[in-house]
Amino acid sequence: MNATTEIRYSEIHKFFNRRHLLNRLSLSLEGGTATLLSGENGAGKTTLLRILSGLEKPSECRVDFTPGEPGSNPQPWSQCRRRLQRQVMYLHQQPYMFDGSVVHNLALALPRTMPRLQRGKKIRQALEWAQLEALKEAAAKTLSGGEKQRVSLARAWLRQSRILLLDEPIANMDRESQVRTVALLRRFKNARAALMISSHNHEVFCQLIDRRLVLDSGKLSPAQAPLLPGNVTPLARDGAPSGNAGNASR
Amino acid sequence: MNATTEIRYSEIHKFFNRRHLLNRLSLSLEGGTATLLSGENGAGKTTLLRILSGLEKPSECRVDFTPGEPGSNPQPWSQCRRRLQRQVMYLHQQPYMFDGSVVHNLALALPRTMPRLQRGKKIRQALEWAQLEALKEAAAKTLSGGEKQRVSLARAWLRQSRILLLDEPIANMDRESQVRTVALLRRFKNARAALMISSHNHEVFCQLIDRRLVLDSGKLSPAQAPLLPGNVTPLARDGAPSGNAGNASR
Amino acid sequence: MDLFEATAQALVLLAVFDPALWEIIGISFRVSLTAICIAIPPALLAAFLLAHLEFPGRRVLISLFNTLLSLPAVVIGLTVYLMLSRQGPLGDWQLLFTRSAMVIAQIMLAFPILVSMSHAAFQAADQRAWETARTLGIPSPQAFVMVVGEVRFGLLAAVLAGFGRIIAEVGASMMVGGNILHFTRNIPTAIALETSMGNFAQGIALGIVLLIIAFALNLSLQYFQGRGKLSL
Amino acid sequence: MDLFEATAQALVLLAVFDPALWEIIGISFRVSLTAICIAIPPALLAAFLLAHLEFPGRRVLISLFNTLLSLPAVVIGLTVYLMLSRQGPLGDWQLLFTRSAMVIAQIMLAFPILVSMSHAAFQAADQRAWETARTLGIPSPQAFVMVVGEVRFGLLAAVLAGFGRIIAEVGASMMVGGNILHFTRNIPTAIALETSMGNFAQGIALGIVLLIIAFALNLSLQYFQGRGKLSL
Amino acid sequence: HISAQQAHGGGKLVRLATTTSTDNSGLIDHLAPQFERDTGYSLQVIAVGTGKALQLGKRGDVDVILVHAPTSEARFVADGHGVHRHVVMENDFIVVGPRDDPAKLGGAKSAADAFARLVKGKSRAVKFVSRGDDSGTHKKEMTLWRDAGVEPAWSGRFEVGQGMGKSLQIAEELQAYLLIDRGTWIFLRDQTTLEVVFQGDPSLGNPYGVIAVSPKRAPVNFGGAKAFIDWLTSKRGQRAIGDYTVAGTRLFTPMAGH
Ligand SMILES: Nc1ncnc2c1ncn2[C@@H]1O[C@H](COP(=O)(O)OP(=O)(O)OP(=O)(O)O)[C@@H](O)[C@H]1O
Ligand SMILES: Nc1ncnc2c1ncn2[C@@H]1O[C@H](COP(=O)(O)OP(=O)(O)OP(=O)(O)O)[C@@H](O)[C@H]1O
Ligand SMILES: [Mg+2]
Ligand SMILES: [Mg+2]
Repeated sequence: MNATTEIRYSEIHKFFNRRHLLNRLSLSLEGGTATLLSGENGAGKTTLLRILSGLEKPSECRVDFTPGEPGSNPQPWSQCRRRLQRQVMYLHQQPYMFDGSVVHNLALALPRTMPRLQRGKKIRQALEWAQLEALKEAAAKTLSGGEKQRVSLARAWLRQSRILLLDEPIANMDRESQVRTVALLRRFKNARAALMISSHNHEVFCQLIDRRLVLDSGKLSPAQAPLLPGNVTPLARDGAPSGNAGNASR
Repeated sequence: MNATTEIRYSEIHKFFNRRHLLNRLSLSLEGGTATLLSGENGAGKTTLLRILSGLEKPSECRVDFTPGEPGSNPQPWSQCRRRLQRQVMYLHQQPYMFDGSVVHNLALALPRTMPRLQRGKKIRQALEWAQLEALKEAAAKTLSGGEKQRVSLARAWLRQSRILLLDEPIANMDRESQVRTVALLRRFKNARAALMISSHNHEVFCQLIDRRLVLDSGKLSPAQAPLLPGNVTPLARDGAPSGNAGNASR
Repeated sequence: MDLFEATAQALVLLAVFDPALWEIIGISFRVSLTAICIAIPPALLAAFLLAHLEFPGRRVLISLFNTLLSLPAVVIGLTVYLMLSRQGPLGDWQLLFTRSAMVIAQIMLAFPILVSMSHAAFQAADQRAWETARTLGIPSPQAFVMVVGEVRFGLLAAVLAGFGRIIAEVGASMMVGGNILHFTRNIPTAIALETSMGNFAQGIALGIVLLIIAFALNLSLQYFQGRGKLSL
Repeated sequence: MDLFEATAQALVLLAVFDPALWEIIGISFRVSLTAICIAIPPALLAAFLLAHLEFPGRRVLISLFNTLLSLPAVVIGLTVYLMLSRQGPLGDWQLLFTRSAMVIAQIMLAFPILVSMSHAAFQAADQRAWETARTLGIPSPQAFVMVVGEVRFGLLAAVLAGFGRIIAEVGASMMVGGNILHFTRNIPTAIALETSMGNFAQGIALGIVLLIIAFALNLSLQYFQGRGKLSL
Repeated sequence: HISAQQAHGGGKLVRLATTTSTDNSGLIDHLAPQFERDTGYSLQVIAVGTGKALQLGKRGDVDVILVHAPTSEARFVADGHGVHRHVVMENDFIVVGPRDDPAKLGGAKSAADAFARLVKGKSRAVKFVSRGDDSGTHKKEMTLWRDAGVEPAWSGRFEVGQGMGKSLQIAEELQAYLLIDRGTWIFLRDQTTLEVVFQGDPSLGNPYGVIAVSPKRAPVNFGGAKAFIDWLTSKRGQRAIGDYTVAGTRLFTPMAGH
């Protein structure tokens, strides 16, 4: 797959409520690959993604932006916070909409320097993808749960980040939107972005992802149970399953 | 099934943004039955449930609390608002937690007059169901998305409402919690409560529900496509499928 | 400058519980705390209704309360004076130049700022707080208390602003209290008196005394506002 | 009561643009609007940092700003007076008894209330607003402006409270402005003067004039705060 | 202390509205305890501007007033608001100004001459602070301008609309001339660099009158007011006024019976 490691995190540790929520984990985000992060409710998926993207302070963490290169050395998280926020895009489990129309919310993701015409075109494409043309002037705060998630993904597409962390991106979406989301994420991946998706809905992503990590008791490990592409066939129409088929067992 | 109609709504109408979101619908909530409400993102499911529970003002709606009885007559929604709020319990798509511990949040659902001992016992049962014993003293606002949904359901169980409207109750839950939720809802149903569940995740509920309504273009209609219980078999362990098996088509 | 000297002197008087100084401190805080305690419940209720009820004229009413913030204290003082004056409609109560009159004027002073600020706090509250409380079967009065609890941080700021307005206010207290020694002289009117006599240092020293006591009050209130930061 | 007469008379003077009346109105609003405009940006920034940054002493600093709300205006007036007085450290600037001196005093008066109230507003803001802005690649200054936009309702209340405090304030303006006719006499000091002369009706009439103009200002500001109610 | 509310309306409480000059100079603090001891009344003092003091009397909110504005006092009595007016004491007005005395008031022969000199050059360098608040002092100033036959309008004249003490502070800051009553001046002179530049003219007299508020218009404590006036005009009261000194200087001259 020839993946290029974008960022390497090590010694990720988070201590809360007398509990080691994340216990000295290491993790790399690699361009052109998609990782599914699974784990029970409260396992720490959201916390982990927020630490990776520079939003939540870990108890400890070291970050290396040029792993493997000669002379590279990991720096403490607190020194990299702003750089992480700039480079890594995090999509909230419950997306936040700014006051104003849907178009306004989409426009925020575009660089200010972009020429007007190009902006308009980009936003139109995003609206089309999110299937929100009819609501483009509606106040974004009044959108339905699933519509907000679509706006949030459309913003991610407009922002064109090289590293994308998605927290339950499809939880409130209808089936068609879920399929469209997977297709969009595939485009990101083909453009060599690094993707990390936290989700309880593994089947939807089975054809997209390259690896699946399970967060349990503060530790990260590759998933034992294989994915079950068969379970989503009624709706998954594009491409062949990439996971290897097998029996369901848990 | 011998269902008793609890409340009958008619002429439900909601007009927003120059759009007839709900277009003169009628609906009954029947004790001992579970209804799945499906529809695309933005179809108006949340809006409908909120109207039914007296939280959101419809453009028009009439409510009949004693349908079928002699002398019953439907009243305008605005006159029934408080009664609806009291009788119908609505679970938010994104549950709200009050400041304070998980135990505090659970205790809110119990009547103030309940004796201390009984309160403690009930709360312990609820914590056990929600599998939050370890977090019972944690600040509820800091819980993870799925944990909040579990607290919200535990509150519903403590409240013992006869009519329960659930807006995407399992969207952020892990698989095990989903199954437990279905089992809990079955207990509600056996206790002759009226359930209405909005969800994009039909398969999980296929063994529970009695009917499936689709909201589309402001109209409510019985679902055409049959449910596919086969899709969830890996996790659904209790009881036999109640939907009739068939081919997936959409 | 003799400012430090005067302040030091005032602090010494404070520390040795000088009766003259503590008398005016006592009058100040007794009057203003009474006024704020009376004003808070109706003000919170009004603010809550303004934030949550839709009724015609709601926006105008909000604007009106915001506007009343610009009403000079002395005008409120004058109005209360005209009511309580022997020839005024409430002259028979014989309240003029008493602490009760000061309490009345200060309630009127605090009310608009309490309503306006608490309204902003309630408006910023998550609508689901109220809805969840109702849906849990909690009766409206308790649900109101729960929403108050959820926005207590903003409400505390409102109360502090209202209290600051009346504890530091001189025009209305002067007008309806009369700045009578031993009866209605409080810290701000005493400061005004000292200042008008050119005793600047004493004036500032009294101000610092007021601040120190307000600060102590403040710190002891802080535990109400809890951590204040919410995650998500 | 001659109150109605005096008010009617004041309103007539207002309507026919009586130069004497409009002069003091002009001075009032010019001074206070200048002061509030200068105070807002640093106050908002301070409030934002207090709400979003974790640093030692943060809570004490917040308490301090809350406490400063209780500082009598006349004490601030005195402090500015002592700075600007001929013998004071800034005496050479020759600002005492000018409108600039009033602006300085009013900035100091407005600052704590602006910080305290805006801090409450920022604290109530959804943390995701800032995070989402940052994650969309928006630089910190613009992200700050966006968060300001999200809590503009609470901030507007803060600004109105701050403006109300200074437009209606008499102690400091009297002290550093001197209530000099044609130069530094503004509405509150004019009201104080009328009151001290026993012209109570004129005092109230001037207060009503102030209110009317503040109300107009308020209504015109309202469109900023938008609908104010958020669903979900 | 008895609470104000109990005392109010009861016959033992007397409310006095007086000008800031008598209160700020410490005179009332000097007199009140003696009066209370001698008569058994208790005195509440409300120190305000002359106009407001008269207004409080008119509305019956105080029982007795002590002010210095002869014309207004006479009208107050003539209109039936007050009775038993007595002139109880006097001090005089003086003109203070900067040490270098730019308008050369030091050489003035009369008050009229002094006030004419102020306006003469209409120079910005000559500054004058006017009370501008319709108080006794301000009324006196306007009379003096009229007597001097000049129009008091030049860019150096500031109407400040504040009390005597504040006006002195402003005059000090601006290095301006100011008409001030001697009582306040003696009390506050240590705080300024200004000096007396003109004094002693007979037209600068400043008599203080005491008036009981008429019981016909409002239910005031007339007995108490009467007792206060009687005490103030008695030998004991007059001696108490004469005894009051600041830094060795007598502030007010007793006048009752003149
Ligand atoms: N700020 C905080 N303070 C204290 N505890 C916290 C905080 N944030 C999260 N937690 C705790 O950490 C645990 C992990 O939360 P997190 O949101 O990371 O879980 P998650 O894996 O994303 O779960 P879900 O699948 O339900 O979204 C939760 O039990 C929560 O109570
Ligand atoms: N207060 C409001 N003002 C204006 N439009 C609104 C308001 N609330 C909802 N809407 C609009 O109504 C539509 C239906 O919203 P609703 O939340 O009911 O959908 P839903 O069926 O629950 O969708 P989802 O499956 O995504 O949760 C949305 O397009 C939304 O933009
Ligand atoms: Mg999560
Ligand atoms: Mg919904």
